[in-house]
Parts: sequence; C-alpha cells; structure tokens
Amino acid sequence: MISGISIYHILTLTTILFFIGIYGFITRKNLIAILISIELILNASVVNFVIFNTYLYPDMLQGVFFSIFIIAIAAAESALAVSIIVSFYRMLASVDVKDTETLKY
Amino acid sequence: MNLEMFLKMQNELLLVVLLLAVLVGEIITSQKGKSKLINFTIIAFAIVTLIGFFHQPDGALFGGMFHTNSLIQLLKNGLNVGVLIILMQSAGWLKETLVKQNKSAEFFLLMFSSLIGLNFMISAGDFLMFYVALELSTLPVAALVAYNAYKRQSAEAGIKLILSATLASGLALFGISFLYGTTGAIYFDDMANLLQMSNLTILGLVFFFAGLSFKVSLVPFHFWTADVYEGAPINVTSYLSVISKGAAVFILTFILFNVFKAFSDIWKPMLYTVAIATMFVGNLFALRQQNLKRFLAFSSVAQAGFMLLGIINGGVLGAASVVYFVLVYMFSNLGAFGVVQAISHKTGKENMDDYNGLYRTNPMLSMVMMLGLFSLAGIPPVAGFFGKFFLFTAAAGKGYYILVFIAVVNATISLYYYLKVIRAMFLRQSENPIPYFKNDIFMKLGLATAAAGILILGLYSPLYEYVQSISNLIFN
Amino acid sequence: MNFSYTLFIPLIPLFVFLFLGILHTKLKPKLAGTIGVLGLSTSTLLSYYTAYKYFFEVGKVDGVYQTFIGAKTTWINFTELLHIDMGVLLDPISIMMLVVVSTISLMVHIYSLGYMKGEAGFNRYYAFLSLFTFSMYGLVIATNIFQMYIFWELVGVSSFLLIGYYYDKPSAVAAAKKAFIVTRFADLGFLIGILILSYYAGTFDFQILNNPQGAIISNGIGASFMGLSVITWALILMFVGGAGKSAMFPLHIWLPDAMEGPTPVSALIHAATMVVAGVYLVARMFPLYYFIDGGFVLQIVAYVGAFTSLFAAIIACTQNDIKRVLAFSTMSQIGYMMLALGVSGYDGHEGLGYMASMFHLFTHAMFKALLFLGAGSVIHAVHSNLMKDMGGLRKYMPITNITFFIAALSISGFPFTSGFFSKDEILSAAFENSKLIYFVGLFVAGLTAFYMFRIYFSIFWGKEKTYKHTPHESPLSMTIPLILLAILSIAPGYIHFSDFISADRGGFEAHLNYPLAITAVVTGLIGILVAYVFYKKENNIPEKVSKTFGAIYTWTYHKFYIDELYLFVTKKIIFNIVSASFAWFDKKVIDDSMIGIGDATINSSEKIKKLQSGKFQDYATWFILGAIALVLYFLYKN
Amino acid sequence: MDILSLFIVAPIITVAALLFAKNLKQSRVISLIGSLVQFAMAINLIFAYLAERATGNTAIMVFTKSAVWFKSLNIRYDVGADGITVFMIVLASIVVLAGVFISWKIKDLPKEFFISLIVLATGVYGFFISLDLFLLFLFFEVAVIPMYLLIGIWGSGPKEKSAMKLTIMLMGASALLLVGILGLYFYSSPDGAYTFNILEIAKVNIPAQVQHYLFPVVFIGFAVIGALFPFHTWSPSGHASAPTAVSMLHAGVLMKLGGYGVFRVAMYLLPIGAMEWSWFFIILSVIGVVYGALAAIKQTDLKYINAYSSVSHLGLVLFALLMLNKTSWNGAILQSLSHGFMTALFFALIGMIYERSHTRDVRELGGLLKVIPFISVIYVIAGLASLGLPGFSGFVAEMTIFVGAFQNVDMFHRVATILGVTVIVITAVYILRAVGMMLMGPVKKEEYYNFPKATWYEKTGIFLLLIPIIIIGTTPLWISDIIMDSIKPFIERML
Repeated sequence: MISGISIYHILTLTTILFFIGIYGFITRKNLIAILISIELILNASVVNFVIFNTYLYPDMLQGVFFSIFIIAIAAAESALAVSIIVSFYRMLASVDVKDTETLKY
Repeated sequence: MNLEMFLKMQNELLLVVLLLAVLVGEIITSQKGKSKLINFTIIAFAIVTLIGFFHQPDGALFGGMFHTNSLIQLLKNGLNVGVLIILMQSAGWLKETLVKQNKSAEFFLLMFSSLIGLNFMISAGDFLMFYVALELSTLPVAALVAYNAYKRQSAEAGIKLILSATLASGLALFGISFLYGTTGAIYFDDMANLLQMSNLTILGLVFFFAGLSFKVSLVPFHFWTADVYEGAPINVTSYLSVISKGAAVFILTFILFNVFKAFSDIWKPMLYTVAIATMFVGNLFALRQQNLKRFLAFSSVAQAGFMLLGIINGGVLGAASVVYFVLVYMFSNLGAFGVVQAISHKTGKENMDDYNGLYRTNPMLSMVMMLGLFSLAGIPPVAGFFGKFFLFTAAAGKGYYILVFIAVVNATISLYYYLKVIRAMFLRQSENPIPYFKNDIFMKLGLATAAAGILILGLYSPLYEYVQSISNLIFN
Repeated sequence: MNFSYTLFIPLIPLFVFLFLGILHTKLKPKLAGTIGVLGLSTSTLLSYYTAYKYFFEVGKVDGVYQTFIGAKTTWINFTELLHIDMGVLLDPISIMMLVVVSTISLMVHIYSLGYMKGEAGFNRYYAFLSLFTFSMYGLVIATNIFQMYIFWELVGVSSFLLIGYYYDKPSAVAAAKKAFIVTRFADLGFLIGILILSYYAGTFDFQILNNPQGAIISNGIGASFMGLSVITWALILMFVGGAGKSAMFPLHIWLPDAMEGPTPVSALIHAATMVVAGVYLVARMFPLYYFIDGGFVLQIVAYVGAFTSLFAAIIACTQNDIKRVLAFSTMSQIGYMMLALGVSGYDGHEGLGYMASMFHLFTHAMFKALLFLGAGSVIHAVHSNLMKDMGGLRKYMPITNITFFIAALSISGFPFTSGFFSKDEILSAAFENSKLIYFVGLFVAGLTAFYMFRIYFSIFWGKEKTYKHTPHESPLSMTIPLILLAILSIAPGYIHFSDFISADRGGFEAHLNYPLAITAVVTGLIGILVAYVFYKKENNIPEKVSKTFGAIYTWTYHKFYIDELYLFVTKKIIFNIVSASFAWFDKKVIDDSMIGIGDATINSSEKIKKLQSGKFQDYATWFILGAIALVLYFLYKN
Repeated sequence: MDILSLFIVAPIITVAALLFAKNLKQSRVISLIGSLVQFAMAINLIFAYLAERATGNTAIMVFTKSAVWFKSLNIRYDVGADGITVFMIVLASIVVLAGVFISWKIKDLPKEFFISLIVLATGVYGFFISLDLFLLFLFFEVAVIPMYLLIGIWGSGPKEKSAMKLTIMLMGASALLLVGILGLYFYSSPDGAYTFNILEIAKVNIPAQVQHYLFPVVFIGFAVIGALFPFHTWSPSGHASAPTAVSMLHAGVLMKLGGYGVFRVAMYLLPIGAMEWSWFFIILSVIGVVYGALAAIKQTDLKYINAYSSVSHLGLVLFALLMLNKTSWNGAILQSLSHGFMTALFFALIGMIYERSHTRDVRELGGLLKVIPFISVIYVIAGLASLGLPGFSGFVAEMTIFVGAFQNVDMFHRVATILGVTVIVITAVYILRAVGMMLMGPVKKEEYYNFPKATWYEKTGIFLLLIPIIIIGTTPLWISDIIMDSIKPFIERML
C-alpha cells in the first residue's frame, strides 16, 4: 500500500507497460530485443497481480505467489528462447528477424 | 500424503518416474546401447499407458489446484495412446538419425515433460496450475521443434514458436490478472461463483481466450501453426497438431463451461465468428499446399474450427462430442502423419506430387493414408464421419443451423483437398514413384493402431456412449 | 354369343413375329415365308368366320347390330376410374376392318414371297409384316381409346421398321425417321386429346364414350375452354393424331417419302390399312364427333379432308415416280373418306356419309392395294420407279396390265366397278350437305381419273423404252394376288353396305342417285379422255400444257415446297438454333458457373496467401488486433 | 439375420473375400458369386414380400428390424421395406450383376475395381432399406464416394476433373441434406425425445413455418443426385468419363437415390412444405425435362446423348413426384425403375460399341447393324423403349405420369404437363437421330467389318437388363398395383 498512489495509477502504468511490450515485439528488428519486449509484457501482468493482491485482497497472497511463478517461468522461457536464438545464430551468424522468414504462405 | 493421493495423480507421477528412468538410462548406457534404450523407453511408456486404463479415484488435490475425474482420465489415456503412437512412428527416425547426433534420450525427456505439462493442464483446478502446466507443455515442444540442429527451418520454427507462444501466454496472463483483480480468486470454482459481468471481465475473458486459442490455433491466433509445423520434425509436428491441440481444446471447453458458464452470451458469439473464420481460413490455405506437413497443418486449423461447433453447444452434448471428436481426430491425424513420417524418413519426400502412384508401389501405406484422410474429411463409415456428425448435431441442437451449413460447406471444401492427396496416390501414375520399402515393426504397429482406431472408434458405438455418460456426470 | 376365339386373330401374327424375330438368323427364307403366310391365313379365316357369324348368324338384335366384347382384361390401373383394358371389341366397323386388314395383308404376304425373293433380310421382312399385322388388328379391335393409342404407336413403329427396311440406303433411313417423327408429332395431339377426354369423361372405354344416350353425350361436360367444350378440344386434338397417321394436310409430308419401303409394304401399310387408321378413329368415335357441340369438329374434318383430296390430286398429276403418284392418290382418296365422314349425319339415311366413307375405305383398300402391287410387279420387271423408263409394257406383262387397268377404272369410278358405287355414295352425301364440298369432290374425281390413266397409259402403252433385259410377267406368287384383288375391286360394289354399316347401326336402304352418278361418271370419263389424248401415244402436249401453266406447274411439281418448309423449320430452327443454343447454354453457362464456384474458391486461396507472410511479427500484429477487436466488439455490445 | 440386413452383410462379405483375390480371374469370380447371391436374394425378396402382404400384414414397412446404435442420440439401426423398396433393390441387384458381367475383362487393378463397385452397391442397398435418417445419410455418402475412385482410376478422357466435379457437387448437396436431416431431428419431438426414425417423425406434425424452410433444403439435397435442372451438370461429364459399368450403376441406380429420397423423406415428412414449394420445383423439373431432351438432340458423343436423356427422364421423375397424387407418384416409381434398366442397358451397349470402335462419336460410326447385328438390334430396341414405345417399360411409366399429372385441374399444372408431354416427340428425334446415324446407313469404315461379335458375358449382361424392361412393359399390372399399395400411406399425408 503506497500512500498517495491509487491503484488506477499503477494499473495505467502496467497497461502502458504491456502495450510498450507489444509495440516492441511488433517493431523490433532484433530477436533479442523482441525477447526483452516479451519480458515487459510478462512484467506488466506480474505487477498487476501484485497490485491487485496488495490493494484489493490484502488478506491472501495468491497474487504474489502467482507473480513469483510467472517470474520463474519467464526466466525459463527466456533461457530457452535465447538458446534457440543462439543455435540459430550459429547457423546464420545473425539474430535478425529478417532471417526468420523463409517459412511462409 | 497417502496412497490415495498418489493414485489420483498416478499418471503424472508415473511419467515423472519414467522420465527420470530415461535420464538415468541415458547416463549409464553406452553409445551402442542407445537403440536398446529407445526400445525400452517405448515399451515402458506402453506399460504406463496400459496402467492408465485401470480405474482411478476421482477427486481433487492441493485444495483443488489439481483435480481429476473419469473424463479427464479418459483424455489423459487418449493423450498417452497418441504419444505412444507417435513414439512408435518415430522409433526408426530416432534410431537412425538422432542416435548418431547423440540426442535420442533428450527427445524422450522433452516430450515426456511436455506430456506431463499437458496432463497437469487438463486436470488443473486453478489458473496458477493451469498457467504453469501450459508453459511446461509449451516450452519443451519449442525445444523439440528446433530439434534438427543444422537445419535452418527447424531453428526458425523454434524461434517463431517460442516467441509467439510467450506472447500468447503473456496476453493470457494479462487477462488472467484482470480476472484475478475482479474476483480475487484464482481457483476455477471460486471464480465461477464470483465473476460479475464487467468490462474488465470481458477483457480478461477475451485475452485469456486469445492465449488459449493460440494453442488450439484458431484464426486469427493461428499464424504460427503452418510455419512451425513445416519447420519441425514430423513427429513433433504430429505431437503439436494432435496431442497439445487436443488437450488445449479440452481445457478450453472445460474452462468456458465451468468458469465462464455465466458468460455464454459473450463467448458463444465469439466462438461463432472465430469458428467461421477458422474453418474458412484453414481450408482456403490448405487448398494450395504442396508440402504435406504444411497441408496437414492447415487442415488441422480447419479441424479446430469444427471442434468449436461442439463447444458452442455449451452443454453435455457439446462436451461429449468435442471429447469424442478429439479422440477421433487424434487417430485420424496420426494415421496421416504416420504415413508422411514413414515416407519422408525413408525417402525424404514431403510433397504431394512425390506421392503420385504411391498406391501401386506401397498399397498398405496408401490405404492407411486414405483412411486417415477420409476420416478427417468425415466420410463414412470411418470415425471422422461420426465425430463430425455429432459436432454438427451439437451445434444444430442449439439452433445454429446456419453455422452448421457453413461448416458442412467447409467440410466439402476440405474434401476437395483431401481428395487431391487421394488423387495423387491412387489416380495418378508417375515415372519415378516412391519405391516399395519395408517399415520397421514399431512403425507398422503405430500405423496399425491408428488405422484400427479410425475404423473402430466410429462404428463401435459404446465408446461414444461412454464419453457421453461420463461427460453427463461432469457437466451437469 | 361367344367371340372369345377372336383373341387369336391378333395373337397368331404376334407369335409368328416373335418366332421369326428370335430365330430370324437360323431359319431358311422359304420356311419363314410359309410360316408367315400360313399364320396369317388362319387369322384371315378366323376374321372371315367372325364376320359371317356376326352379320348373319347373330345379325341385328332389336334393329341394331350389337357390340360384343370378345375378351377383356385390365392391363394397368391409373386411378379409381381410369384403367387401360386390353380386349377385343366387335362391331360392324371393327369387323369390316378385320376383313380388310386380313385380306390385304394375306395378299401382300403371298405377293412378297415372289417380290422379296432373294432379299438379304427376307425373314426380318416377314417378321415385321407379322408385327404390323398384329398391331393393326390390335388397333381395329381396341375396346378403349388407350388400347387404340398403344397399337397406334405400334403400327407407327412397324411402319418405321418397314420403310427403313433397306437400312443401308440413306434415303430409306431418312424417310423412315421422317415418317415416325411426323406421326409421332401428330400422336402428341392424340395423347393430349386422350388425356383431356379421359379426365373429363372419367373413362377410356368406347362403349361408355360412344353411347348416344350415355352421360357424356347427353349432358356433356360443364368445363369449357375458349368458348368450346373441353371435349371438343379433345376431339380436335385426337383428329390431329388421326390426320397425322392418315397423311392429311399439313401432316402429309411423310407419306410420299414412305414409298422408299418395299412396294408390297406400301401396298399394305401406306395404301390400304395403316393410313386409314385416322378415318377409322373418327368413325370409331363418330357419336362423340357428331353430338358434341353440334358436330363442330366434323366441319373441320370435312374441310381438311376436302382440301387434302384436292391438293393431293393436283400434285399427283405432276409426279413422275409412279409410286409417288399412287401415294398422292392415296392421300386424296383418304381425304375423300374424311370428307364423307365430315358431311355425314347420324340416324338412318342421314348417316349416308358415314356409310359411304366406310364403304370407300373398303373398296379403296382393295383397288389401291392392287394398284401398288401392280406397280410393284412393273418395278420388279424394269427396276425403276420412274415413268420415263416405262412404256408399252402391255405385251410383256399381260396380267399386270389387265389387273392394273381394272384397278384404274375402279378408282376412277367407272360404272360397275366397286369404286363407282362407293364414290357415288360419297358424292351424294356431300351434295346433300354442302355444295362446295360436292364440287371439290367432283373435280377431284375427274383429276383422279386423269392421273390414274396418265400413269396407266405411260406404263403399258406409249413408246417402248430400251430395257436392260426384256421385262417379263411376274411369277404366280405375285400374279395370283393381283387377280384376286382385281376381282375384289369389282365385286364389293354389289354388296349392300348400308345394310351392314351405318352410323346408328340400324342400317338403311341406300340407292344410286342417278343424276349425281352420271355427272361423276362423265367427269371421270373426261379425265380418262384427256389422259388418253396426252399419253396414249408419245407426244409433246404434256410439255405444252406444263409450259402454259408455268410457275404453277413447277410449284405443283415441287409439292408446293411444303417439305422444304418443314426442313427449314426442323433443321435450321429446331436443330441449329434451339437445340444448339441449349447445348451451348449447358456447357458454357451452367457447367461453367458450377466450375466457376470451384475456381473462385481456389483463386481466393491464392489471393489471401500473402497473409501468411512468414514474419512472425505480422502474426503477432494479427494476434493482438484480433484480440482487441473481439474485446472492443463485446465492450460495445454491453 | 433378417432378410433385409443380409443385403448389407452379403456385399460386405463379398468385399472381404475380394481383399484376398490375387488376380482378375479370382476377383471377377468372387464378385460374380457375390452379386449373384444378391440377385437371388432380391428376387426372393419379391416373393417374401408378396407372402408377407398375403398374410394380411398392412404395416407401412415390413421386415422391419430395429436395434439401438447410439443410444444417447437415439440413433438406431432401423431397416424396413415396402413394395417400392423391394423393386428398387431388385433394380440395384440386377444392374450390379450386369455391371459385373460387362466389366468381365477390366484391365487395370481389377480387384480394387470390383471392391469399389460392391461398396457402391452396399451403399445403395443400405440407402434403400434404411428407415433411420442417420443411416440413410451414412449410406448415401458410402454410395457416392466410390464413384470418385471408379471414375478417377478406370475412367477415360478428362476423368480427374469430372470425378472431382461429381464428388464435390454431390457432397455439397449432402451438405444441404445434412442440415435438413438435423432440422428434422430436432423437430421430431416436442419433448426432447428426438428421433431419426422416418416413421416416428411422420407421426408428429412439424410446424408449417419450419417445413417452409426445411423442404427446399431437403428436396434440393436429394434432387441434385436426381439431376435437378440447374444442378445436373455433374452428370453428363461424369457419365462421359466413367467406365461402362460405372456409368451403368451411376445412371441406373445412383441417380435413383434422388427421387427415392425425395419421396421417402422430403415428401413424406414435410408434406406442407411440399405443397407450398411444388410450383417452384415443378418449373425447374419441367425445364429439366424439355431442356435435357433438347440438349440431347445436338450431342455427338453417345454418352452425352444418354446423359442428357437421363436428365430429361429423371426430370420427369421429380416432375411426377411434385404432382403430388397417387397416380403420378406411381408413375415416378415406375419411371425410376424403367429408366434404371434402360439407361444401364444403353450404357452397356455404348461400352461395347466403344470397345470395338474406340469412338463414341455418332458421326464417325455408321452401318453398325451390318457388322455387329446383335448389339445394334438391342440398341434399336433400347432406343424404342426409351422413346416410350408400348410394350416396353418406358411407355407404362410415362403414361402413368402423364395421366397422373393431368389429375391436377388448374392451368399451371395443365400447362406444365403438356410441356412435359412434348418430350415424347423430342425424345423420338434424338433417339432416331443416333440410331439412324450410327446403326443404319452404309458402313463407314472398312475395319468395322472385322468387329468381334458379342461375347457370352456381354449377352448375359444385356439380357439381364432387357428382360425386366419387357416384363414391366408388357405386364405392368401387378407391379403398379404393389407400388400403388405402398404409396397409399405416403399420399395420405398429402390430403
């Protein structure tokens, strides 16, 4: 409970965060950058969970737990993603999105 | 922590044990022992599958995070059988290709962990469990998709899958967070009681739906499907298209029916539009595919559209028809994929034109392929016909006659492109057809099982009756 | 009185047909011929016996000849009321027809033994003859209008088969097709007529339909269409059918071509029996024709008949193919019969026309058959149909000459021949009814005499032509029928026909009407005289005359271009315009539109393939947009 | 095992046996035995039926057998037969038997050919005997699908295209049909106890509003396979490309499913809709009748001529059904039978001529009566039968139809009927045209003289088809009476 800051401010923040992530995902030309924008998206929901928990349902900790799980999984995700990107990099010496467009139509 | 509890999640536990066993086996066996290890694993998994068929107690664990019942159990068994078939079909590939690259065991590890994830997903009782299981089921598959190192397309597919998947789950999470925000609950049951109609709820519902539709690959959340399917190794493709899709459809049904029961006037129109879009897009894209993996990818998109007709019914009939269709679809698709697998493994050919005159050289394979495709197209007397018919009945039961008509028209379109494959195999001749070859015993078993499933599932009504009866218990 | 044996009259030829038809490759021609002749002679004897029994043993019961049903069985049920029966109906006209058909058919059977000797399909020929005879019997003894229609179709097809007997000759094939299709077209009218009549009358049965006291005639049918009772329409349509079979104008075009068939066939089918079916139809339904709407339809019959007889007679004067001349003369004579029916009344002496028509039908059958057979034996001798290849044959083939001469006299209505009597009756009937028709008839009588003797003289007299091998008299098998028929073209004149056949079945006393008779004879003689002057000796008068007539002559020579008109309509319009356009429409419009749907689908799939661009960021965009779109839609909805 | 289910079991056994056949000899012998058995069963069925009726059994359907299949949806294995079914089965069995004879010397993949043939037969039998809409639909598709392989593999000309067109169009039609069937199912009972059973559904009265929508759906669904006017285009090309035996089955039996289905389902279950819509479909069917005939006049390919004549003749069947009275329905059934035999015979003969001359173009043929007399004579007979000559089945059927159709008094029906009647002339034209060009006239080519004569199996096939035509044509009374009795319960719903 942070005094002076209502839940709305924070929700606005997270929403903005979320859409920044989305924007990043769609526009970045570099796979790593895209990975980072995904982190943004996830973090948006992490914050959401925590905020809802603390502001609305302070007597239980489900939200917090949830957020912890998300963080853990996000880590795993990015690890896997990076490894795949690396193996891709081994082949093409590039992490550019343009090189991931051979499969189409 | 008593035996009862073990029994309830017996399937998962057994899989974990098997997984560990494979891990250990991998460490201790020598390089030449690997192919034995493969045989061992497949047989062991077969045993696990068999055990699954013995009755298990229903009930919930961990305060409802995990719950199981006979329908879920049936589905789990179905998934096991499916995976078993896939493993059998890929045995040859594993032995001849992966052993050399010394990563045969990892294949099992990844696939089993993904399967475990699916098992947990379908028996999830709250969103946390659901989310964790979802990721557990997705991530290993991403690894599997990228399994063909030194193959660009494989890696590309892997990247596409993992990134899109995380985006999807991110979206779903965002949605879930709002649902949590409005209700303060993450358990399905509580949420079902607490949910009120509000904009946030709608937002949450739609985002959650979008996230899950990604796994079911409904239009417009399906784009990854074709590329990933094409890039991935075939057995992984069939795993994606059959196992994970099946599970996802089930959990979608389950959550929509239970958690969002009160919101059916939201999600029914949603399904309506999405179903139409999915069927049309899937079929129209499948129409011009040459690569059979891609072809089956789009056909599976279209099939997903048909499944929605069952879900839209929103009642017992719907649930039963969906589950039944998932089982049917599993066998049909595995039949088709198995043949593609066998041929591409032996000859590396994956294009439709390569199949010209296949019947004259490999009649058996062509017959299995034909059964599979007819079943997918819904031609009697094979199972697909019954599956589709019941789905349509479910939809018509709620008065969606137009939707049914559109669906049947789509079935006709799909018949067209399935017949294109039949045409290649039976009608056409070719100067250099795929030569005759023998399959190893596992492949034969795999195909035989699939074919048997296709033939029996439909004509032998008690199966459907069983599904109907147990879904009656659960969705009333 | 039991007439059930009459069933065998048609059945015997049927069995003969089946027997010959199935075994026609196995049998020897001689055997086949004898079987045919024997079979038919039994039927003939049976029909003679029936005639004797009917007219003399049974005779009139309370003043009229009764109708007997020899045998009858239901063939198929349509509705509660309507059902087709198959049976044998015996009354004066059907028995008369039995006699005619049997006699002519027998003669032709015998005659053909010689005429068709050595033909490839001899057995086939006899099979078809029996088939035709069977069908004709079935037609005349029909107990109901639908049975009549059934056999009507059968005679049509057997005539088709016989005209097309020389099936490797394109002209024969064409003629056969023409005959069948034209008559079929007329039968369309007949069928619709039957449908209308049977629907309103609620029966097919002649006895109920024709009963003058019966419901249909006495109270008629309420329903009417364009001012006429529906029954009248039905009768008109049925007369169309009759006109088709009897080659009335304008449905006559098939008859001249039908001469492509073997000559005996022309004698049997296209002179004596089948072509009078139309007359027989009207006679059969006479009470209806007479009583419904005050005989309105009979007027039509009369005028069509009169016109046809004139029209055909004129054309006959200009034709050079003797068989065609005979064909046109047949048309003209049938026109006579129609005319007679048209002018007839009903009771007692009123019914003179009816009687006359039947009488003329009888006599005409005899002498026209004789003429054809005679012509046949001439053709047999000189291997040509054309008059210009003939001349002075009298000394080579005396019997043919004599018999042909007698027939010619008879048809020209020369006194003391049968033709004289029947024609006189017709003319007097016409005279009593309408002067116009009478004069037409009279003029036609003159023309008839002229063109008959035109061919007679130019065949048997005139200058001798050079023949490949000298002609000789035909064998006995051919001459005997000629002689018999010659007798038959005189004798029947002395039968008191009116005692036996009359519209009301009562019979009446008919007597020569001398003034009319004399005028008729005189016109006939004039005709003969003209012919004598023109053709007795080779000379150039005919050319002069034809010159003077000029255009009219050529028109007549080309039968007033009616064939050409039909040809234009069928070939140009029906075939090349209607049907072709339909075929085109089906291929190009309907089929292509169906295919088009498929192609459209495939094209659309080509169009949208760009969506799957391969850039997963685009996918993500779609993903997000889709989700947001759904959200917005539902937010908007709530 | 009841007498009707045998008609499904026997073919299945035949197919099973065929799977083990090694070569042409074995497979044709097996399928010959199989179809002979079916033929014997069919003939036996007639007598069994008469005996059953003689015992005073006046149920709509006799030999009924009922077993639950999918309990929860109340899908049942319900079979039964009335007079119409019996004759349809006889037709099917004869055509199949003849088909086996005609394809005695099939070259490529004989085993598969006969298997597909028998599977098709199974579908047809099943369709005719099933009283359960689900079963009906299932067998309908079972009957249609083999056509794809049969035309596609053993066909000639643009076979792939026509096979695809045929299959897709018929399946598209079945799309409509499926919707209709589901509609019927969910209106089959006010209180959730839905049923697919035809007789059951007939007991409830479906509201007129619903019938108004359902009837066209169901009607078109069936009528497409009955070559209803705008949707007939699959049939000519399909016929043209199909191998002989397949054309026979296709025109002889498969297309009958349309009329039969319309009669059994559309008319029987949706009488109000039928009355409401009949005028519209009468127009279509009359167009079909005349149009088909006129289009046939100009064709040069023999198979096209007969395909279009089929369109015309089957248009007459639908036309008769839409006239909605007993007589015309009787005529419709008779026409189905007679057309079945006649067209099958035609295609058999065309096949024989084609085998010898390797052309189906009437302009290239000529004078065949001289060189292959037997086949040609039969062709003439078939032609006469098809233009409705008395003594052959066609006449009986057409006259029944016309008399029946004429029972409707109003102007519209009268005009339609008279337009329909004109077909007897047009038919004569195109039949005689073909006969004249192809059989009569001088022999066109020298090599025609050494055509082989008709073989024993060809003759057997021919007589199998010819004899029924003559039987129906000469002694129609018993047949039409049996049919009439079977029609009664159906027509009563119209009044």
